[in-house]
Amino acid sequence: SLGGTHGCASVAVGSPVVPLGSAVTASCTVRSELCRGLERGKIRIAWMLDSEPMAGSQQQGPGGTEVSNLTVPHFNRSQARLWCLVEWNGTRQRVGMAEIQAGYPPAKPSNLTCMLNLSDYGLTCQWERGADSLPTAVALKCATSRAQREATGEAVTGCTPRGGGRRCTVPRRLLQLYRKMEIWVSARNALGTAESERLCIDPMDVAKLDPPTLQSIRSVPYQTDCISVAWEAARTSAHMELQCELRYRSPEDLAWALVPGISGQARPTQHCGFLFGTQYHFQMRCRRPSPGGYWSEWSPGRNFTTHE
Amino acid sequence: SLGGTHGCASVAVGSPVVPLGSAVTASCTVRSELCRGLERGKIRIAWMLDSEPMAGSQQQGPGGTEVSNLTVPHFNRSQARLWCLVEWNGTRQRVGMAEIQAGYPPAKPSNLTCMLNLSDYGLTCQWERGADSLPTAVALKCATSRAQREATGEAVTGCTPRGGGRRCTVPRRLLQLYRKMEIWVSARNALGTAESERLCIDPMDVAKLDPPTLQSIRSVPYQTDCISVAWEAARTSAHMELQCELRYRSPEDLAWALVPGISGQARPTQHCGFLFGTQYHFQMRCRRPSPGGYWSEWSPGRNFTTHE
Amino acid sequence: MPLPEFSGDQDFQLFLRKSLEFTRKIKGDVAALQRAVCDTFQLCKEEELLLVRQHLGIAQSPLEQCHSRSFQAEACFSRLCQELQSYHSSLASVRELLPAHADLVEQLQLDAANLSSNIQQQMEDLGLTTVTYPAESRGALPVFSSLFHHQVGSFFILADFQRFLETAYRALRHLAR
Repeated sequence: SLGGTHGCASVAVGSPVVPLGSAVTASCTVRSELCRGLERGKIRIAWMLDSEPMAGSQQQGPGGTEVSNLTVPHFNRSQARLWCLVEWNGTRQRVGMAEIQAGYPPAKPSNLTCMLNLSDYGLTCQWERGADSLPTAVALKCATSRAQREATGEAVTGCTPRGGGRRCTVPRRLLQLYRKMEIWVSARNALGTAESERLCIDPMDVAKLDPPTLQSIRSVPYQTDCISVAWEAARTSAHMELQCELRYRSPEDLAWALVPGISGQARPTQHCGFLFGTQYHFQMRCRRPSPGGYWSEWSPGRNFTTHE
Repeated sequence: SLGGTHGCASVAVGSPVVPLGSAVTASCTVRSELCRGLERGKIRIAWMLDSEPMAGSQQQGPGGTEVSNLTVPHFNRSQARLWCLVEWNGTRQRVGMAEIQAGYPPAKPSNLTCMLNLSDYGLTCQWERGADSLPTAVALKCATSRAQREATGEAVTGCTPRGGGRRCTVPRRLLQLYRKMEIWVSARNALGTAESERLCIDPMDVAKLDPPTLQSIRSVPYQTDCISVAWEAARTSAHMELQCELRYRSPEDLAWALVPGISGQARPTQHCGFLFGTQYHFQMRCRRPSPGGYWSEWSPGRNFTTHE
Repeated sequence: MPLPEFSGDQDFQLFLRKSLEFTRKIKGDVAALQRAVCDTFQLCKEEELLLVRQHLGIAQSPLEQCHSRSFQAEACFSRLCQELQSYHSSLASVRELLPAHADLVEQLQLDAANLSSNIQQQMEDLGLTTVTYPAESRGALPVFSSLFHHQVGSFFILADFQRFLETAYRALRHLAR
């Protein structure tokens, strides 16, 4: 290859990526017999950090080479080039170079939350993370619980956010529905890896439901201050256990009155305490009964005026 | 395989795709020894066209089979299923089926026009076509002239419109620039093929040029009613033979005055007949001199006021 | 129907409630595909296709281990796991037939596989041993000699799957408190 494996000179660094502010050591080895025009014994090696001259030590190395060592005590640039130069015909020749980056191990991702979309059963997760000081590979990891993984050898799956983003979607085929899965975010760069807290959730428990529909609202015979509300869950949650709540108010009310804890699928619910001859506006929403469930949007509203 | 090659019964039709309104003939062959539970000699075959009962003839066929023939004199549904049924345990069993489609050979594509895009040298063609009565494969065909094709064996290339559309783009690598190519559209369905008229064009002749730019406009010394316009062709057509035209008008004029036939690349052009102390608005456009060339858009305008 | 001793276990009851809901979901999706087969191929009534079914040799496993009289948890659960796996593969021929519903069929296959491994996992958690039964003919993907037979075969895969789910649902509901 051009200049042989090592060539006329080569620069070696302890590590191309270092923690910001830490020391960087480098050595430049010049093999005069491989650099036409360089007279052995008269080689003076110099260093530059980007365009800043640096002073290194110089001594003879093995096999007639000249070696210069350099230490930068506190390397505090995010990125720099370390140049090795030699004097030649009255000029300074750049004969070797090493790129050095500095930064921090990735920050621990936090506030991981996930939501299952019922139209395609993809699980979309998002999280927070500090800025990257170095090129960082981020991935959401998703697996059935550790014990099962070891027993069945199921692979860890997940998804990768685009452009180092903070959200991505695990497709249905990589999910295990109705069973606890471990979900976490991993961020890795040259200086280390950081993992978020692990969520242990059944994807179905974090489904975002579509709103129910209010079918009809009627007065209850002989109980003039009561009304009966007929409602229906959305088709996408027709098979699910639900926990729903109703809210209503008349135009004069500032706040909504809330009727929590309506469960089951579509049995009409009865509520009392309504004023006579008053128009009320009703809405309903549902969610999964499990902890961490997301409320659906409120259903389209329905008006009903109680009897005089 | 399941059910043997022919199975208990099979329906054969003259052709699965027929011209609309033409006759359809079909036969249903029942092999009682292959249909467990069917008693030979007591087989009554019936027909249904989708859900409409049809009457067929029935006779013994070769090898102990029962055969029923059916003719639908005028088949005028775009698509239908022909069902063969037999009586069994007091029920009518569907034992065979054939799907039949009817329509017309494809309409001849017309009004084929093509334009070469100078940013990627793709040739975009569009055409008109009647509605499809049957699944129709449409493709733009593009080839050097027939003689060359036969001599050099060059393949016919082209492109396929998405979703049976009416335009597509032939990529640069399939084009022969600065040479006549034959371009036509072919539409094929089960009942035939129709081809458009053939265009015989050099793709470069239908290039859509980028507009020129008006560099500067000056009065001509000692010819006070004349002006000199310095202009430049767009970079993408800097190497091309061009035919350009200039238009100008003053705010009072309703119509534009047009100066056709400006050729060459960028020599300033001189025009006379301008009024004194009047502001004129100038624009220029260019095209390929060959027939069928497309005018570029008008250049950004430039104002100039003649001397008092 | 005798109840196994673990039926009072809280985790087991949660597993049953989740599995009942999952089965309801799968039943709904199978019904949607049955409507699609009816609309698309005019194959809607089982009684019109019994002769061809018999001719195609499509067998359905009776699931006697899950019926009330002879209910036996380990045997029933093992059977459910195995049948769900075989429906997971035989649904592939339904997918070929209904390209417009490929996503729904793929979801159904994933759900069948998930429910099967959920049951499998629950059996392991309870320390039950899995009983393996000779693979049904439906295990391998059937090869149909004609488009009509392919359509009828798919019709019966869905009809049998719906019946299977009905039996599974009843068995799970019996165990759920």
